[in-house]
Amino acid sequence: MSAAASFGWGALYGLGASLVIAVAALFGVWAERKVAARIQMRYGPLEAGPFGLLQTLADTIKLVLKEDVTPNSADVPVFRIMPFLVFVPCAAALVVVPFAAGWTPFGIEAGALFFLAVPGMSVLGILLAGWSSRNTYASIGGVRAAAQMVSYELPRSLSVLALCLLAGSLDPGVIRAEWSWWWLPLMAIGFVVYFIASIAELNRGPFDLPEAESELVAGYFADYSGIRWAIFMMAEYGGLVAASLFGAGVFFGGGFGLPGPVGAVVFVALAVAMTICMVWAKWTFPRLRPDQLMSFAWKVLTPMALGQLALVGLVLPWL
Amino acid sequence: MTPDEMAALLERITAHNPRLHPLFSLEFGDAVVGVERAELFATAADLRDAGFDRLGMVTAVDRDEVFVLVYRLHSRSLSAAIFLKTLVPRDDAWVASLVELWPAALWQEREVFDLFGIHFEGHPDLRRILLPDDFVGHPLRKDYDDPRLIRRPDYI
Amino acid sequence: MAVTRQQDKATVPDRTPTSVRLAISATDDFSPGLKGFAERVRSLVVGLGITARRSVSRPVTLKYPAEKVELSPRWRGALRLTGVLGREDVALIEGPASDYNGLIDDLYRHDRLPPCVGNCPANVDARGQSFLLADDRAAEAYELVRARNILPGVLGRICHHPCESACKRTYYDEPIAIRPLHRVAFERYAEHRAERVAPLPVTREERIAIIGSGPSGLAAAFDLMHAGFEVHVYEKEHAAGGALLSGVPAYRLPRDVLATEIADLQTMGMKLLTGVRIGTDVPIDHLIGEYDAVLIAAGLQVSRMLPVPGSDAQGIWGALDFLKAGNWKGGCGVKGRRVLVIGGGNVAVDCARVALRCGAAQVTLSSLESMDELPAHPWEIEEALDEGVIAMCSYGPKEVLVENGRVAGMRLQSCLSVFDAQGRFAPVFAEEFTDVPADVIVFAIGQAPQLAELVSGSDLVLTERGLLPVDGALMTTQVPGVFACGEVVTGPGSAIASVASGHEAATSIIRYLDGRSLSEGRVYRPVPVYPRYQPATLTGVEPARRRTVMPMAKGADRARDFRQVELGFTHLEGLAEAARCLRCASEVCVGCTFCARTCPDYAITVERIDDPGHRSVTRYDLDLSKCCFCGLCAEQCPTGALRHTGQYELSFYHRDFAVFDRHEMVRSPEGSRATGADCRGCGDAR
Amino acid sequence: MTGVLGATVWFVIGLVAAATAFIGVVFAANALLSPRRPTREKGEPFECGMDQAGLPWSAQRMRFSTVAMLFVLFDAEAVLLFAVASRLHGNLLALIEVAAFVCFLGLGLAYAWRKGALEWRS
Amino acid sequence: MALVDRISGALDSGPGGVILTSVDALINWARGQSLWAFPMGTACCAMELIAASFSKFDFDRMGTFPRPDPRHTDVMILAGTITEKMRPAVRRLYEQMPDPKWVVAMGNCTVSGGIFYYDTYSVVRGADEFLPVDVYVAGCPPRPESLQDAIIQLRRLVAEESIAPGRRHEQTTTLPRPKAGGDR
Amino acid sequence: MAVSVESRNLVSAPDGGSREELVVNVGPSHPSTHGVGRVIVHLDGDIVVKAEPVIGYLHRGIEKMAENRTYLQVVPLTDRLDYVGSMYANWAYCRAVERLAGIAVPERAEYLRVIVCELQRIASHMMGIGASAADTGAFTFFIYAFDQRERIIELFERLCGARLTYNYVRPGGVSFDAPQGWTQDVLAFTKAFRAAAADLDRLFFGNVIARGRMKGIGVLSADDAVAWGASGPTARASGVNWDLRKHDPYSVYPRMDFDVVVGERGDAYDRGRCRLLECVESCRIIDQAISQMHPGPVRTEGLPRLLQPRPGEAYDHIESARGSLGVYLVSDGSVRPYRMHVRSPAFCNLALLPLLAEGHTLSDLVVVLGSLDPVFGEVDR
Repeated sequence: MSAAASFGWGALYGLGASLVIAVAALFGVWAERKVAARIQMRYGPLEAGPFGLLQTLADTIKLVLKEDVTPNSADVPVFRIMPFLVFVPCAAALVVVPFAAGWTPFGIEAGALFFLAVPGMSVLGILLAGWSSRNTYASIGGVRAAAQMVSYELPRSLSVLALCLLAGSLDPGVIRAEWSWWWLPLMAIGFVVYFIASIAELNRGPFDLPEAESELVAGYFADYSGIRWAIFMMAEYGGLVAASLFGAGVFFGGGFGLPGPVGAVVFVALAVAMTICMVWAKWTFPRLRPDQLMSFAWKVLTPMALGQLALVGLVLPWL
Repeated sequence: MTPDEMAALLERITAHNPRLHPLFSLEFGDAVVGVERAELFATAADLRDAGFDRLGMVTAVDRDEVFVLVYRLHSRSLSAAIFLKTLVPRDDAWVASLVELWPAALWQEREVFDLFGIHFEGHPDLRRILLPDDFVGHPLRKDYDDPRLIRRPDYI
Repeated sequence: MAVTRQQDKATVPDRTPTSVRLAISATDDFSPGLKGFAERVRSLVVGLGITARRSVSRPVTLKYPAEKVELSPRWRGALRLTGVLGREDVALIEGPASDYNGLIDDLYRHDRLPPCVGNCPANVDARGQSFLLADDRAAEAYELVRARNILPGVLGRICHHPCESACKRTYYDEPIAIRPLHRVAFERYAEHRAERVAPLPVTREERIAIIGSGPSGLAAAFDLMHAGFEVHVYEKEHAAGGALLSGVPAYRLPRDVLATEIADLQTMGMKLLTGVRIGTDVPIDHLIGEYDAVLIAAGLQVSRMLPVPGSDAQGIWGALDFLKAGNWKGGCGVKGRRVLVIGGGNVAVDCARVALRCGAAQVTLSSLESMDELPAHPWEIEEALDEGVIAMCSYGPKEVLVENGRVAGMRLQSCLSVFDAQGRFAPVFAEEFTDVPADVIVFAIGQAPQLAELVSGSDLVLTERGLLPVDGALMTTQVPGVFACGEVVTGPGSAIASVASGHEAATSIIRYLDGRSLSEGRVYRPVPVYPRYQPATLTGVEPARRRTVMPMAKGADRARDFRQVELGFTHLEGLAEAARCLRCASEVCVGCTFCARTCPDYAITVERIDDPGHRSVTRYDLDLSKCCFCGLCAEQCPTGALRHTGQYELSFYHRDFAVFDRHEMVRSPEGSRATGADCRGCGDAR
Repeated sequence: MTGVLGATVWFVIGLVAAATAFIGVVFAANALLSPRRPTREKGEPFECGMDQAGLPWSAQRMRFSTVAMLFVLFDAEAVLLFAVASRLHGNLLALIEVAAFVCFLGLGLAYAWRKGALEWRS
Repeated sequence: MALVDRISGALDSGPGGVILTSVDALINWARGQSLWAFPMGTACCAMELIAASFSKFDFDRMGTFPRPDPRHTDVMILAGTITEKMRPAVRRLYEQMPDPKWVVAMGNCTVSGGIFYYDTYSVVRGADEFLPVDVYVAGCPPRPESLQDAIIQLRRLVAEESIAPGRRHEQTTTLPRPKAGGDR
Repeated sequence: MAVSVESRNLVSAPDGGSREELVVNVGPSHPSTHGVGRVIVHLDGDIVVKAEPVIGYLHRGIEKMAENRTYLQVVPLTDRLDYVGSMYANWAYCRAVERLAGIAVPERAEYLRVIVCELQRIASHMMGIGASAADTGAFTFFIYAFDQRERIIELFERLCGARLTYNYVRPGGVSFDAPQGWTQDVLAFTKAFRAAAADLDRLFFGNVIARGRMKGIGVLSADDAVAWGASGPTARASGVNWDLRKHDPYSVYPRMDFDVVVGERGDAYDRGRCRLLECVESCRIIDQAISQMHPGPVRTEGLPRLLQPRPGEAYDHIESARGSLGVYLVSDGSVRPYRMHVRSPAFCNLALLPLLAEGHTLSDLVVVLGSLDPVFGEVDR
């Protein structure tokens, strides 16, 4: 493939991923508000559009038209660039999601590694976003985010690694293609680790320490307003969608390996279910304290992931 | 606590501590004892040792020439409460701080200082607490006046 | 978590043990190891389960705007005021007294009847009287009162005024002096009497006989004359008035007042036949045959006596005889003697004070009840003590000490309590005796009827207590066409209650003669409608604004003779006192400004003119933006003119909009609705 | 090889460019349409309505270095595992080697745990 | 200087006016439906402000989403007494909200000082002494429904605005004002 | 630019070296300060080395205002002291007035006061533990707890027409008798609340994260609790068995059978759970009060509006949701109090914050603050 064609495909997929994230954020925020509302015995958005479906659209239009405030004391270039640094890796993560068996948009062999590594870039974005605001809450939030994302990176990687061992490939598409039903019980622990670590990676409750409302008011984006803040939120929901799709793709073999449209529907349903579960957990549990968070990562999740790895290692010789 | 018990208690503590004088009748329910300003701290310490382990309330009343400082002491072991009062001249408003005896006085004395301008000697951190640091005057004094204080018109 | 029990079990009625331990034992920490891990996971799953369960239940959110919050009937919201009554725009109470009188029926509902009217047994319109008096229309006021209380001048002196104890102004300071205002009205009626009192036309051919010319008989006569009947009143004494004449001492009720008012009735057409004793002079059957209806309003004639040893000695008096002797015969032979009055009621106090006026050397009042429990009105006791009566409370009579057939004194036994826990009369005595020397002993422990003679020869049957049984509030006896009212029915009671029963009897007689149903459409009057407000026993509270104080003769002088003790109000005092009336329940603002005085945040501002006799509000602002919605103003409003609206206080764009002045608050014809129209479901809850 | 790598790089560049452009468009719209009314107070960092009490760029002592160290160690090891992940099917010898590697990883974690490196609070 | 600031004059006349009107309609719809609240709750009214966001009254259904950070919000809901000590903080928080922004004064303390108008030395008598208040809500405290009504009124205010400076849309409804009348 | 050189504090560390402190304002407008409290926090890394509460952002001068209001007009002011539990301040104030003026209160009024105050205790505790749970991030728990509170508010609204500032307890009684069917609804509520409380307990106090967040945090010893004048659940969670309803019984509480909930550890968890268990005890009290209540007057009859007690002073206190709430009243014989002072439990409890928070992390600070359950209307007055 020529460089130009690669660039073209890359741009196309980049645009597509951005749009998917935008739409996912639109509906993700709506869904989160609705699910949270139901848990809280409310209705949630009702007035903007049918069932409040246009609520997030209204929010977005409003945010685009909001004044973009940059604090005087901020490190202005860094402050302004950081939303990009958070958003772009998020979009990039989407291109290695196995949308079909044996196929990912990007199509590199080390797709799993790409999926795990690239969103890790956003740690930098968040840390610097907090740092550059010169806001106390923001900088505390940024540091918390860095520590947290770094800690949960490991168990998440290990749980995906177990899958890669099982499939004998790093390509998510291949993993999806190789999937068979007995992986489900075998990879149960790995999936739980992946699921929890994904929540933590995305700074979502109960792991939302970096933006802990009751402690840090808004955390690392405390001084971001309008559209810049919206980009952070979009990235968060994009990450949510990407993690759910990837998880459904590799851990459940898409739609349990079912072919055709049925598989596609089940695949999407699984991803939606995972997203809803993440929202459900967020609105049920209290938030962890930083030390609890760290010890959970290192003392619970990492051993679990290692255990999963060992379990997979036990069956590997018979494959 | 019945009035009889209260009277007995009052008698007991005043007999035990000659610096205390019973001040008022018991018709409103609580025993009230008075003490000279100079002897406040020593008396309060005695009372604490006698079982009044809790300083419930510190406040003051502006009686024109003097401020009446009112302490409410409470004892769980005796199951009793008394009011300890001392008079502080308006133009020389200071009194010993009881923070060393009861940390509960830490904020309450600051509040009295803030609103009445009574100095508590020995208080570790005597600053304004409720009002802004740059506030002028002590508003709960009866002679406090302020353009911001619009008086309510009166029908009665 | 430990739970301590320090409960005195004895003081606790039927304990219901409830476990305070909730679903989990939260004090216990998680177990170590894998079990603890499982417990931890379980706690998370339980939490998820709870939220999931809630999420599938119906949201508690009101689906708006279809569903609205139902406001409580006691809702405290924005205020409205109906009608502002100044001098110039009298809205409701207007026109001659008779028109206003018609309103009583309209107002005859619990919530709209003013407390004074509701609490009066005869429903005398005290509110209307105050209004008319304040407006300097004394003649109308007098006639308004007379419509329900035929002897305003008399009762203006002797009534026990249940109206005043219900007066809502008590909440604010002190009640209106309603009873003295009757007297003011009476005194000012003198100049109108000649022109306004005229014979009533007799339009009906039926004739009615009334036995007894006490308050109840006269009340019935008045109503019946107004209905167009010819009324004959039989009186066994030589002057009309009944108990008012024989039982009420002249220092309370001058004779000419009673005579004037009875003369008015005679002018109207009442035939008075004095000196006729029914039963002995004329058998009652004769009356029943002669007249179309007979009303027995004979009252109580005899005093009860105590069957203690020595009670037949010389110098023992019954209260009625004693009073009659004191009142009529100018003395009862107690000059220079020591008098002991047994009893604690109003009659006893009267006896004591009469004895003083008759020149007794020493008057002692001995009662079974303690000072606080005395059945006599407190003001009577106070006046008696003022005059020098000695009270010996909590003593019961044991025996009369007799020397030579004459009273020498009385042995009294100390009484510990009079009533038992259920409030029944069950005196408990201590073994302690006191001898009180006395030359004259008056038993004022109650009166009894003496009707056997009266009803002899007829089909009328008396009750065990000697009273005439009547059918509920209809006042009918066993014999058709014979009615009874007053104390022969009720037993000892107040004058105003007798008046009320006279009115009821008259209504029954009119219906009977019209051939209508006696009971149809008649409400059994719920008297008292309002609770009586007895002044609370306060140790340190004084009312801030006093009512006009009744001028009294000085205690030492007044005990010498039978001149009236209460001196009465002057014209101006009367005006001022009448103007104090709040005109409760009229639902029109009368400018009393109580709301403004009560408002803790001065959200109600009033500019007003306040002079004796008049109230006028020139400006009245309600500031919604200062109001703290405490509801005190509406609670204080005596007329019910100030109310909470059914709306939520709504949002507005300019702060000035939150102030209403007087003209916006006046009730609009259609009963305007506030901003409900624009709000989607918020403000328009009702 | 270079071609494939080049294509991958160009793909990524294209991806980043498109995503950046996407946000750029949104930012441009924002810059054009939103109001701009800066004031001095608006530019101050938010701290609950108060003057900023402290300098946020001071050191954050969050035992971060230990965590970072552990992360680097373990993540590097995990990445090494990724490298061989696709070559382990049925290869018992390699598997044993890798198992040993993972055991070392686990032992390292246990050691760190034991040493208290995982205790956040002192 | 935003682009619209320069071209609005041109847009305002001719067919541009129609475009501008429809753009305004869209924008004002979005802004009105998405009035995120900065809950500046200081005293009693804060309880009703919380109640308004919670399950029974549910602010979220109106798109009003309380955020504790002024940077993310559009409307400051002043709920509760503002003291002289608090005033600079409130002012600063208001300033820190990005434009466009609105202020709802909830409760009589913020409308006028309310019950704390007289005899006190430390209370600001009405938020409009130092903030441009758009909607006042009377009450002490106002019911949550009253607050929701304020948001509805605020939407109307928003609907009158135009993205072009100096231009306002005709008000289509009369401004509400409370009336004293009304029957139970 | 607000950053100044002075704010970079160099303090000596225990090990003799120097370290940099980070100073953060928490409040006055912070979601976890429960109003307008402000805590200046000195952080060493994540650890709080000094927490200095700054209060007074809601100081409205109610004590001064009371000097220019009549005795009745002060009642609405007391509503606004502890706005989460208006009934308490009403009652404490009215008790002081009644003591001063020698007013006897009808029995039914006392029962109604007990019922509304126990309901208020549940409402206030629901707010307290809900808000402190929200500080740990359990926002849904807050909503569930608030839902229970909302039910009580509805009951109160039917009783006196207001949702928050009730102005219900008045000198000499209460303002209204219970409406038709109200007591049955209260009984239905207490029945339902017991089940709801079990749910709330499992959802939050049983949760592993919440336990980890709250256990061992902000431990207050019993001696400290007494010496610092702590009262209410704050003191009781530390094992101080002191409840005015039991130990200085007032009103009709001696006729009630209930238990005082006393904690063991004195940490944030015990303080929170003490409140929840107290709510269940309150249900018991309410049930008993309703069964013991007889019809009768609810206000002293004939009490004039303008009270004018003779000169003197009176103090009376009740057990509010936050502790011992006392009102000290001085009369000079006029129609207005000469001086009113409110002994505010929240004020005394909040003074403990520096003691409890130091040594914990910033995340724990909000938990400790929440567990003290301050209401700034009462703290600042």
